[in-house]
Amino acid sequence: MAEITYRDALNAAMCQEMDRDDSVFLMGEEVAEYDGAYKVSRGMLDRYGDRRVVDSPISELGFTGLCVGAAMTGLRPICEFMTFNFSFLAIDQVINSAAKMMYMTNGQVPVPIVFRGPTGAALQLSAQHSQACETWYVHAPGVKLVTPATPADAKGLLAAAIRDDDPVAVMEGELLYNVRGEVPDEEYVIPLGVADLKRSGDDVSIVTHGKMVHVALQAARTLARDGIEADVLDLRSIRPLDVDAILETVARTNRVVYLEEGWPFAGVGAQIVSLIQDEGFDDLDAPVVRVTQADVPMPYAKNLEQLAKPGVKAVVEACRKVLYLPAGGR
Amino acid sequence: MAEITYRDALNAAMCQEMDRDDSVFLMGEEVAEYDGAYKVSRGMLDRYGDRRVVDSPISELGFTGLCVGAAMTGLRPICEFMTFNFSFLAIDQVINSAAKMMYMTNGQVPVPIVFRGPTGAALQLSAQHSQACETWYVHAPGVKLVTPATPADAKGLLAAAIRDDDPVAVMEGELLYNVRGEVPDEEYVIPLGVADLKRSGDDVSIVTHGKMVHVALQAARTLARDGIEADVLDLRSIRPLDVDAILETVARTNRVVYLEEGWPFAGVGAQIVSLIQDEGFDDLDAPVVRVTQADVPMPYAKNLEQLAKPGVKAVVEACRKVLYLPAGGR
Amino acid sequence: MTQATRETETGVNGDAAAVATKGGPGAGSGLRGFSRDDLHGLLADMLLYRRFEEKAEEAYAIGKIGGFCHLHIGQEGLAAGAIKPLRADDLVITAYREHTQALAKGITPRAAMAELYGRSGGCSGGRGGSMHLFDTSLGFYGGHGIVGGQIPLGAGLAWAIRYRGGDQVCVCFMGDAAVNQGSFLESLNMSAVWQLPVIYVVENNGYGMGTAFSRVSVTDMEARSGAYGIPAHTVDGQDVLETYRFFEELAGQVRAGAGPQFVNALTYRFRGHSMSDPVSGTYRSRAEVERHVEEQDPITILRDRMMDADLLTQEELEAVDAEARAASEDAADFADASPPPDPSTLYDHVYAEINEHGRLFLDGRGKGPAAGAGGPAAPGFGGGDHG
Amino acid sequence: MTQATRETETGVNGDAAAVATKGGPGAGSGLRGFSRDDLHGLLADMLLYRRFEEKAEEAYAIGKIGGFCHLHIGQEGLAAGAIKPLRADDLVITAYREHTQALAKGITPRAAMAELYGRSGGCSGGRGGSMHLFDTSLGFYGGHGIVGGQIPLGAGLAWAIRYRGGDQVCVCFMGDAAVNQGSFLESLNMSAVWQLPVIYVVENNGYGMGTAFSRVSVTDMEARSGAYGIPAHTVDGQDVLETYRFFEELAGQVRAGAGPQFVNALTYRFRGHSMSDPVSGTYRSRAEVERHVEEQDPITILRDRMMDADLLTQEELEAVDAEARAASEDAADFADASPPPDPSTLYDHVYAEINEHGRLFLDGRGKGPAAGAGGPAAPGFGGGDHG
Ligand SMILES: Cc1ncc(C[n+]2csc(CCOP(=O)(O)OP(=O)(O)O)c2C)c(N)n1
Ligand SMILES: Cc1ncc(C[n+]2csc(CCOP(=O)(O)OP(=O)(O)O)c2C)c(N)n1
Ligand SMILES: [Mg+2]
Ligand SMILES: [Mg+2]
Repeated sequence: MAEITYRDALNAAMCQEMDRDDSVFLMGEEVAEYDGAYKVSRGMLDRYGDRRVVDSPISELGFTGLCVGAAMTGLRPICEFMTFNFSFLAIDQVINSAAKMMYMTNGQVPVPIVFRGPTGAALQLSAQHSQACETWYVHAPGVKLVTPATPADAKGLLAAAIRDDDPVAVMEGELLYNVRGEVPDEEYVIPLGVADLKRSGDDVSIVTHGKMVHVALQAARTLARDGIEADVLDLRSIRPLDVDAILETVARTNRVVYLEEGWPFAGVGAQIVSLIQDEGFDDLDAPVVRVTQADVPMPYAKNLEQLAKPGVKAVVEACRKVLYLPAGGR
Repeated sequence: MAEITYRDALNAAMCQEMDRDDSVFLMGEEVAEYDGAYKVSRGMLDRYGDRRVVDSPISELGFTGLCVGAAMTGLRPICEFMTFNFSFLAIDQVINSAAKMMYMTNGQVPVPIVFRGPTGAALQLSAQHSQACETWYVHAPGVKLVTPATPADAKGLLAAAIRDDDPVAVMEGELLYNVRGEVPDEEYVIPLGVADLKRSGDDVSIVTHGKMVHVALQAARTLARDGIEADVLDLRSIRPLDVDAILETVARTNRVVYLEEGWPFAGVGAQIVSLIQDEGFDDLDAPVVRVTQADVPMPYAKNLEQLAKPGVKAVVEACRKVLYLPAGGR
Repeated sequence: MTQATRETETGVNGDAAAVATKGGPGAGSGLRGFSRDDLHGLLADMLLYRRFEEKAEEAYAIGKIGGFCHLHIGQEGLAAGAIKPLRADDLVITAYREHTQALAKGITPRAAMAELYGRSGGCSGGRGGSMHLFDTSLGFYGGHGIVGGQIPLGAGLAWAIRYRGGDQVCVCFMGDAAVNQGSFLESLNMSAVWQLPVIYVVENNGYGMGTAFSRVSVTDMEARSGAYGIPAHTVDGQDVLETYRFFEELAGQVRAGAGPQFVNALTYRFRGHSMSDPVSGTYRSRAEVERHVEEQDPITILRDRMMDADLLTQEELEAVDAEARAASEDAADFADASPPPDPSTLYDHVYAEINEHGRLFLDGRGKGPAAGAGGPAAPGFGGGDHG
Repeated sequence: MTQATRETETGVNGDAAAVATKGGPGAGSGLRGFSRDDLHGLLADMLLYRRFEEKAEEAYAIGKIGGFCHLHIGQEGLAAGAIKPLRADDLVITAYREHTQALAKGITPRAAMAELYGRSGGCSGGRGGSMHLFDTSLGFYGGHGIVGGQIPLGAGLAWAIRYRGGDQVCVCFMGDAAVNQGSFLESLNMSAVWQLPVIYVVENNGYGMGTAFSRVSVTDMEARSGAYGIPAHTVDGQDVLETYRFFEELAGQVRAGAGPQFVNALTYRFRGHSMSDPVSGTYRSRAEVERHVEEQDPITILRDRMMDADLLTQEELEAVDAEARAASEDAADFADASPPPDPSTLYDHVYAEINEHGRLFLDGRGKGPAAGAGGPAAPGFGGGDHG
């Protein structure tokens, strides 16, 4: 067990799977000679050669479709988007080819592909480069979505995604790449669909995913100073969704905040609220409160960007609200 | 006031606005010489000439971007997607250009464009041609979305959308084009953001939009035979959303079914449930029940397609459920 | 007819660059290189395609087939001529006007017709329909409905061939209108950069729905691939023999490493764009269609040549046609008798894996862990009666 | 310098088709046609661009500028040479490496620098940042961050010109890597079909981030537009005079109805792709960069020529440089003093209209009808302290 970065954990997962299985290859912009725009694939060209680590032209629709086509023959492409912001150009191939192929071929043509790259905002990248893309990838059935928050999860979930026979989107975070954590050296996978209680406390549940897990944990620490103990449930996987884990925390604390980086309208949180009201209605002592990005495109100016992003203070206030405590915790 | 089809009402709206304003033009595949794939633009080439009614190549990304560019100079393009299924190829221009432009230019560059065409399933068009696209257009702030259900609404809402200074998606229904209804002959617009109570009854609220309004009305008639009177609230506009009208019906019946044609995960209905639990929590006597397309790509086979689509029976059962009545209404 | 059973003389020059100017209607129209059996085989193939689609047309008219249905009638020379010379393990991918291409690659009339009927015996289990015929065990990769969507997928099939070190070839068909999709640029460019074993074939029937190619392009089709350094060829798709010879040679070159190729295959659609589009209309005159049916029918062209060369008698023709009709009838009977998909399979095959953890479907069915297969549809969705 | 003030002799042939072979480094490199004032003007322009960006570099290093910041240093000849000959009402649209193009089209150093600083005095109010400079009153249409995204927008600007019957020209810049986006095909094709008044200019600096063009294309840049029948031209972007003459002539032709044009403008980027990318690295050697800085600096090239022709003294050079530095300092001071955007404007300009009905924003703020402007942010969003 070594302490490594989230970036290196992703790298380790790709190498682990490429060592096991020659049908796995990595394609994307700058993934080979440049070692990846965010250096996630550092050293992989040297290790696997340009047959398996491939720089693509800036042709998102094309190389995504090419990877889907390759997957239709049983290869296991890892299709890297420099960021998911650019995958809008490719989304037709994600939805109309990858997501629907198995179904419309009656199971003949699985598409074992991984789409990965950072989602959501980094720092001051402005409107076109700061979008949390989860909703676009989960609304349609046929694609799975995982959102690792820690280095250990990054390695285990990406490895599982690569082995999975379905299209899996793995959404990372540019601001997570340097996060360090203990990661087992040995080969392992974390099954998709298993949420992880990153912290437990009986007073209130903060349910969240991806980068926001860290904000939730910080908020939980802040709340603890006022004697409020929060569950922090990291969904890790949005499709499949660990409904049992969600209902369990709801049943235990009766008060829920959903925290996500993306926009509110038809966001992941809307679905979670809908699920809880459907299956955990009687367990709720207060309406679920959602904390999301402000419903605006991401502004560039530092002060506006800070305002637009969901932060610790907002989470703390939301927790106090579902506890019917006055605003203004520390 | 004449009884005309939904198709002709859309045509009337476009003509009304093109007569008023030379900056309005129509572009899309087959809109001119062919009179539109679904004949919505019948006669418009003759009437306005090929400067203003323009057949495009099959280049969704390109002609959408071209229309957005034209709108950036103050023209008012009506950009027709033969169906919204094909707009996945263009969604980068919808989200990254149209939706964000005003914001990132600090209000300098409004984008007064209309995207229109049919959304959702017709009959046996299979997975790639049967998608309800609402979520993709409302998740990001910056675009408005209207979903007219009747000929009169079609004329008034499309006209309003064309006059609107923001990008507005107008989602129609292939199966609606032949629906007939009374439509005022004179010039009028229906403001965006005003829901319409298509039927009123105090026992249960069926909230819905677009094509599903007709399914809701039929379900309401079925329920009435058992003495159950349903409100049918047609949202008409998803962004802006008539929150007051939703809360009003919730407060009156205390029991709500959300019916939509699309998929459940992060669908419009999820957002409506989230809104109601947030602002109408205490008015609910039962959890809101959602009726949606089955969470599968649309199958071709007639029997499977019928199973996958949300239908009258499902709505009736959902209404009985929120009324805590036993299943099995007529 | 296989490559092995017939003489190898062809009308195509061995040099990929040199073939760029080859072909055009009428070129290489002789029977040379084809045995009597070869010719009878191609005639039988094309007649089967024609009768099969006529049967589909009939079935559509009486509501046995639904949705969109795009007939290939008039373009059969290209299905036979481009696909028959391929090896069984070569790969074919195409758009939604693909019935005859599916037959050419080996999907049985029964499996194809049952798919059109939306029955469980269909080659996509009835879930795909007319636009989504698939049998990957035969190297037939569909049947895609988004114009241009299959082009990068085709590049991906070719990528997979190269990745595995195979010597197959991928043939990727598209309509003339599809070359205006951005996916065309991106796919051709990548194919050139990586020298993929792929032949892009434009079935140039002159129209995308109601739009003549000349209204959406100022250049000729041949100009489109040079931007990526991919050789362009033109072939007369109504001449099945020329087409056959041409593709046999070209596939061999690509197999040997010639890199990606672009073929402008001239053809004509004898029916409307789909079942709802009249045969002639605002965009093309009745006279134009009639002239093509008269002069450019690939079946008539081959038949006449064979008769002229005393390689076909009227009786033989009638026999082979009767066989084609019988096979089409049989296909329709089979389709009719084939049960619709089991309703309990509604949720099958959305995902390949039955997930042990978490829930894959979020529409309230199955409150336990998601069952990927065989679970009954939620009662709430059993009542679909709208439309 | 305007068209009117200088002699009109140019190095560009009057016939659009004929210019397809024109240019290339070294062609038309004389001073002919430029008055002393013209030359001093171009030199001052380019020096301003250089000093402005050096200032931005400094400001980035100390955290005054955030996010992505792509410098144009080394490519200034193209900004001045392609934009300065345009009319004030001509339209320019480009990608994210656009600071100098914005200055060339008339955005003040103050408004540009304040935008980089994210301040309310910025030309996009501080909401856009380095990648999204806009001033449409000056005909500058941004500043776009999605590679290739501006190409169809540029076609749309040209469409609007034609629609209104204007005689302006739209110049649409892109990087060399952007020609591999499908939007390139679609936009060029439509521009050709509709004969739009647009000049597509590839700023061919040889690399898209770390990828040499030759690694993602088997053809030369000039090959890319012929597929759509659009004439291709090559110009040496490091030679501002050649570039100026060339664009002056070409814009005139397009204004007169010559239809869309494609220009391969050869240039070189002296800095890394963005601030986080080292100047040289795995994809290009230090020696390569140094050689270009030495031999291909557009400012040095013009300066030397002017000095050789006794049109510039060392003192004059220093004076004009001092002015450029002063303007850049002033811009930075202005930016520093400009207040950040008012937090209460967070929700402004998402929508153009303040809606009277319904709610536009669904994040729980304002339970009444949505206010499009000026409403305070929801308390829940005031605490953003993550990152
Ligand atoms: C992306 C997309 N846009 C539009 C359509 C609707 N559509 C289906 S076929 C077709 C015409 C295609 O013409 P062509 O490529 O020439 O093929 P053909 O039908 O002639 O075989 C159109 C516009 C579609 N299916 N996909
Ligand atoms: C669609 C898309 N894909 C990827 C990126 C990331 N990216 C930004 S700039 C760039 C390289 C572009 O190179 P080029 O077009 O040559 O322009 P240059 O930077 O050389 O000016 C890339 C890959 C992006 N912004 N948009
Ligand atoms: Mg065609
Ligand atoms: Mg470049």
